[in-house]
Amino acid sequence: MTRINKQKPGKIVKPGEDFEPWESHNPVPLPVIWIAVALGIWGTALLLQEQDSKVVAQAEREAGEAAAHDAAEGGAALFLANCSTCHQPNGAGVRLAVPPLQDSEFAKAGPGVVAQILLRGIDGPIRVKGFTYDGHMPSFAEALDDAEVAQLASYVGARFGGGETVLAPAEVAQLRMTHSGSGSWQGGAELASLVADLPPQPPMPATAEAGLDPAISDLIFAGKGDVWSCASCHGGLGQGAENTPRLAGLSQGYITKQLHDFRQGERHNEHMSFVAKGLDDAEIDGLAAYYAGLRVDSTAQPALGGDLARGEQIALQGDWGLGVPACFSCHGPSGFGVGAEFPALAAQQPAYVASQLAAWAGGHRNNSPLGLMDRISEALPEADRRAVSDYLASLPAVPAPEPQAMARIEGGEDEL
Amino acid sequence: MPITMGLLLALSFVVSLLALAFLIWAIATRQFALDRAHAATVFGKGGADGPDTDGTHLFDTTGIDKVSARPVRLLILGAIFWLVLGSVFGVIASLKLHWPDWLNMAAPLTFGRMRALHLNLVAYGWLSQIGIACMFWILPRIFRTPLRAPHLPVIGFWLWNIAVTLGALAFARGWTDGEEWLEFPWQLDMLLVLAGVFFVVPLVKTARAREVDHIYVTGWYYLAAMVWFPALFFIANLPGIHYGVEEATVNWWFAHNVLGLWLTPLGVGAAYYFIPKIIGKPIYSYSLSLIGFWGLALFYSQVGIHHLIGGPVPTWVVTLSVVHSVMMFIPVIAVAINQHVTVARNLWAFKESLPLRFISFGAVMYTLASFQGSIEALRSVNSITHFTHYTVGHAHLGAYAFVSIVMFGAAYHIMPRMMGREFAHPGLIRLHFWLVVLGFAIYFFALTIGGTLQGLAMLDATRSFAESVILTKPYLEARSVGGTMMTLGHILFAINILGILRKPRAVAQSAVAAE
Amino acid sequence: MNRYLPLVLIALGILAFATLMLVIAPGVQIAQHAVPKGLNPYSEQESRGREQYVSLGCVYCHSQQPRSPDQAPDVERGWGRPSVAGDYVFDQPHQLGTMRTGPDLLNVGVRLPSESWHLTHLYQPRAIFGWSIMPAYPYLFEEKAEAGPEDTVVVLPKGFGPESGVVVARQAALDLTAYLLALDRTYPVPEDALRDDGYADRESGS
Amino acid sequence: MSSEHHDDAGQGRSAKRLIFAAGGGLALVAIGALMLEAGWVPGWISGRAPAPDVAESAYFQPPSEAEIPDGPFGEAVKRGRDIFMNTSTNAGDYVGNGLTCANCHLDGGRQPMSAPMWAAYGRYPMYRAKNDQINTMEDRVMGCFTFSMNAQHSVAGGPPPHGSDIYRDLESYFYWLATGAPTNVLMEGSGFGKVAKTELGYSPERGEQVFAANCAVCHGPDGQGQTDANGRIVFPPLWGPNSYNWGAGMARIDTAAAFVKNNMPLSQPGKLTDQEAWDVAAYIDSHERPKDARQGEMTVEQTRQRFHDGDETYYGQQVNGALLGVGTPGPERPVGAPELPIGPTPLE
Repeated sequence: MTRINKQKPGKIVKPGEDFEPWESHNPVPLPVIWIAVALGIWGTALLLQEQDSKVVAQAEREAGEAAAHDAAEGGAALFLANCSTCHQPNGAGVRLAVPPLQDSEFAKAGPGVVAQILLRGIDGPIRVKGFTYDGHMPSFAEALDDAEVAQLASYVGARFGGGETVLAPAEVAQLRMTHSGSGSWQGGAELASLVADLPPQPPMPATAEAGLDPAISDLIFAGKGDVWSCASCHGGLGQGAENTPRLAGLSQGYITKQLHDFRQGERHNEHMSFVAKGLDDAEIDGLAAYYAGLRVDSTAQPALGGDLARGEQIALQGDWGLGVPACFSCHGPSGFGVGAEFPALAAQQPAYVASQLAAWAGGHRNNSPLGLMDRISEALPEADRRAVSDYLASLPAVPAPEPQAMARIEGGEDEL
Repeated sequence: MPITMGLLLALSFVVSLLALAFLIWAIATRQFALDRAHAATVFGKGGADGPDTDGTHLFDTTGIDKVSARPVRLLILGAIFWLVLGSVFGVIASLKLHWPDWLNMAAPLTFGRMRALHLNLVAYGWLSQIGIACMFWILPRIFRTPLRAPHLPVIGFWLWNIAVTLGALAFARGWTDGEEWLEFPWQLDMLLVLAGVFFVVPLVKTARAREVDHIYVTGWYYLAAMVWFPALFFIANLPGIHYGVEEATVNWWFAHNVLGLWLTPLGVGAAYYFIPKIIGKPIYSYSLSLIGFWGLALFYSQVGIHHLIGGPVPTWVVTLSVVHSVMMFIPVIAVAINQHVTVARNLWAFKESLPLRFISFGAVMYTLASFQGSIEALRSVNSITHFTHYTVGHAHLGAYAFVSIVMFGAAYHIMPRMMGREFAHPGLIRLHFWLVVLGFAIYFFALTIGGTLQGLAMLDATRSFAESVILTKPYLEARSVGGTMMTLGHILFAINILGILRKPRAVAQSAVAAE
Repeated sequence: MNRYLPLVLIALGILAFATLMLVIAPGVQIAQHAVPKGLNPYSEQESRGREQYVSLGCVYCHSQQPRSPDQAPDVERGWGRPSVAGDYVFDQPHQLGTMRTGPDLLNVGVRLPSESWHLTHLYQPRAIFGWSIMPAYPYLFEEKAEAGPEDTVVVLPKGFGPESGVVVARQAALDLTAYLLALDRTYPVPEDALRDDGYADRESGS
Repeated sequence: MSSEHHDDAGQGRSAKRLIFAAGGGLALVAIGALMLEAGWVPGWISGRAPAPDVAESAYFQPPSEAEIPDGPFGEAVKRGRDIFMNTSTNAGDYVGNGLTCANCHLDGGRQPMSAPMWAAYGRYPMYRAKNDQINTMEDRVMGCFTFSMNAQHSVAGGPPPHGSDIYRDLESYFYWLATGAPTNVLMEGSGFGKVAKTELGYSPERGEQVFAANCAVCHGPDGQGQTDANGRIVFPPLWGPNSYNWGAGMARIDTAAAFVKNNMPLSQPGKLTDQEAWDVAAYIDSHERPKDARQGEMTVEQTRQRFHDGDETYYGQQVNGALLGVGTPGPERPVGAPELPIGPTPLE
């Protein structure tokens, strides 16, 4: 570079190599001070404002904790939250479908019997007040703790049976021990051992103990060359986790349809397409039958930070302002599912339900009949999708139906 | 507990604010003001009577430069070697993001290792070394005295490069500490610290022996960086005491301070020196320099946890970092006025001087990167940009468009003066400039747009995760194009520098092979 | 400014203060919280797998820190509840990550609990996800003419495996998978657990 | 020298402009970001979902369940609601099929265009041509039991007698739903609405296809509805012995078409075209169902002339070679009557 030490008029002055930088003394421009003051105020305000966040979040977490163990306090609230969708708020049941509690032989037998029914659920015909019912009641052993079962059983015994016995949580714990791993009560016939003077109960129908085809069993537990085993993702009992769905107790028709849809690209999921393409029709039928007949307690818990009260409202009543009918108006009054098109929702993994609702809303899933779920999911805001998913996860698991129970209403039949 | 933490939080911010207020008050009441007599001392004890009206001051630098020449030359050479190697790894990593099955036969070639190699080689091999080279060039000059103990930095150079080489080999073998910016195994970190001692000691000695009373602003940044970085590096690399989330806070406290309290002072300091040096006019305002420097120290030191917004760390730490990130507007505006006003008043120099073109482009990028950084730290914006390629774009805006490009200019400025001869092919410098600027523009806009779209997709539950991956692919391809252009620029840079190091009139192409 | 020592000392003092605020204070606060019930130390195999995870640089694309539903829909993607400080006490080095080029993995062991799925996916991600940009890790596997009795054979669709013979997992792949399957932070956390709650009031405020 | 000064001044101005322009731009960006952070940016820019609008509906908004008052009146409202939602249990003696009130009066009698009770309540007493007299609300509900709930096959064999508590409770519920509603006004959303007649008229043959495509998924291909595992009716039967009888309003094709058009498929009202609504209504109402409760000893033809003359109905017509209106065979025992005991009979 050239060195120009002398200025030439009219020409730009190039600096000399010997120039070393220094600072002149212009004052700080006023706007810089303003900005500094303004940012200082903003920062202080933000700090003050965000102090509240932690309190709010802690409250949310606390609510979540409580929700996980059911917020309801006291027998009446527990009854409304857990029993009333089926047995109705007045305990009258539903004619020809859900037995009444009011004055029923079992409520009259006292809270001990009620607690044992709550802990194990019922899975077989039962006769109450002169009527025979199919008798599919879920177990509440997972959903309620000892104190809650005690409160609820005492409440039911007192309100509907007219007794005065109060059950202690310790007694429930004892009962829980006695009955752990026993499965559901096999209808009124088995319950008869608990209740003296019970009117005769219908016999358990002989269920053909259909052995599991070894090929299907292999598929479920070991997989085959180009297919992972079902159980490796959905769990040994088909209980699912996070956004892997619970399969136990979904109807055979539903599972079959979904597997076919995956295979044909009607429903999109990379994992399941991979699997379904490796299955033939017979295998699909065998798997569907297996999972439809599985009876497994719920492993799902509300986990999405959803508002359970709002979720309950959507599930039970819907939000007609948004054009969303109650979930249960199609999926059955207890979320047990209806037919091949309306899967069971009770105890489904919340992340799975939420992800499916989101997929419908985003147009990634579109195998719902008539586009019913597409429209409904689009209408639900994000918080509502989480709320309803969490609520459904809080419900006890669906007892897997027997095939004949899925039959349509037979008009003119005797029992009607 | 919440009360104590709230108090702590408030305390910290209030301390920063009070310090800033004190600074402004001090400036306003001329506590720091240099009077005319003070200013006179700036220009050398034995020197002139005062600043000339045209701002030209004469003193003999030849003796000073001669002493620093050897370490500076070695450091620049080492830096360029790692720059080229590091950028090649960067391009490979970038290509792997859209050609995932390419170069996949062995573990050392996998994306995770290529990316770690790229980051560490350019951070420790290139940026740190070239920055230290500038220190050795600039500090003796502004202290008006030759470098003391000039053989020590040569030892430091070899230790440093051995450490970086061993680090690179360690990564390839999969031996890493496993935290971003702290991948070097801690044993090698200690080697780097040792090398650092060999750099710091001569500079401190030089500072103590300085021939001027006043320390020019570049000196503040350099002297502070020289104590900040070793402290940071040592604490963050202490083996065995950090775990879990506490380790994550250390990780990001360190990683962001490496940028803020090491690379930024290196870059800003160099820009503060070379801009007025090339233009031949003083910096706009001493007061703004003060605000810029102390604001950086006060606010930048506490911004690191904005990398963990929405993460498993206490709310108050995150909020603290968010607020301090936004407060960074103040020093950044101060530095921006100081540097850009000086350049903007002398736009002719921009056309005249190629090094200034690099440096002032880099200085503008510093302003932009800092603005972007402050805004990115806001919770609402961060929700979109966090976890996406946008952040990578931002990191390159800071570390590349600002620091690296300033350093290119610095090297182009230093080399002719050190070697006493001109570059053989100024056209190649121009080509280098346009390659890196255009390459970077492609790189940055691709990642910024792609990252924003990716972030929006991830925030929308109704869009599958797959969508957030698929939509970024064209932007990732564009990024590879930009990155390749930048790497070509670096090869030209290497050719230019090696060319001037060889005998005069040497042919550029053979220079590469010769080295 | 014309004095060297005050400059350096004040600069160091400011850094020390920042260290106190960003490192020591949160460190003390985090240390006061007990290890959550439900979190177990990694087994020997899982630790080896974790070393693989670290050394292959998985963290550069995968975060391990689900965000709260107030901020982002991470829970709906099955990534798990928002993580808290206690979830990481056994993690060294931490692998929180800053990129989601791939999905969050803190609860991948719950979300994708299948060992054979992971082996397929590690061997060739594009066998499952055609769009995936994750690297394949063929060097964690070996091809054999026939699987031995101890070998874990990788499930592969046609076109992704070797022409003949089988692909079996090396120990490194099994270790890495064991680590991935161990990633499970779905246990409940106490309400005073530590995390960034700065987004919490946004929803309720609107 | 002078020219240099000139240059400097000019450069100073352009530099100032440059700095102000760039600085101003950056400042705007920063201010925008801070506003976004503070939530002061309108939702359509920031993309943040606005708070959902409550009650944006043009229709009257009845109170929500949570607002049911305490005390005896609230108890009556709740009993009324329980009867409305679960009629076959809570008024079981008077229900001879599988339906509940809420099957047609959707959302517990709240949904506009599905004969919401808040709109109906204020309109009674009213003259109705159907029975050619002034009807009170009680009379009207009695008609519902008689026809829609097919009370002739119930245990009681007919609707609840005048003065029954069932009416009190139901009317309490309606009254409460109509809280704040105007009286003596035909409110928006009342009844099922109307569907304009179409050029093609209606045809059960076309309707069969519409039904298969849009209705069968819920109501079953045979129209007999579906139950859950416990046998609880989820989708009501649309014809046959377990559905409404020939005297019900829904047995008229125009009424059914309006209901279908404005409410079906559930969650997608208005999905079907007018033509499809007419056709599918015709298809549904061209099936046999329990006989008209008013028929008594009359023949179908006499009943048709007396009660169905001029109606849009297949009652008394030949469809597919069979006379409609004869009724499905009555049940052996009244619907819901206690079963025969098992084994040795204890006293019920």
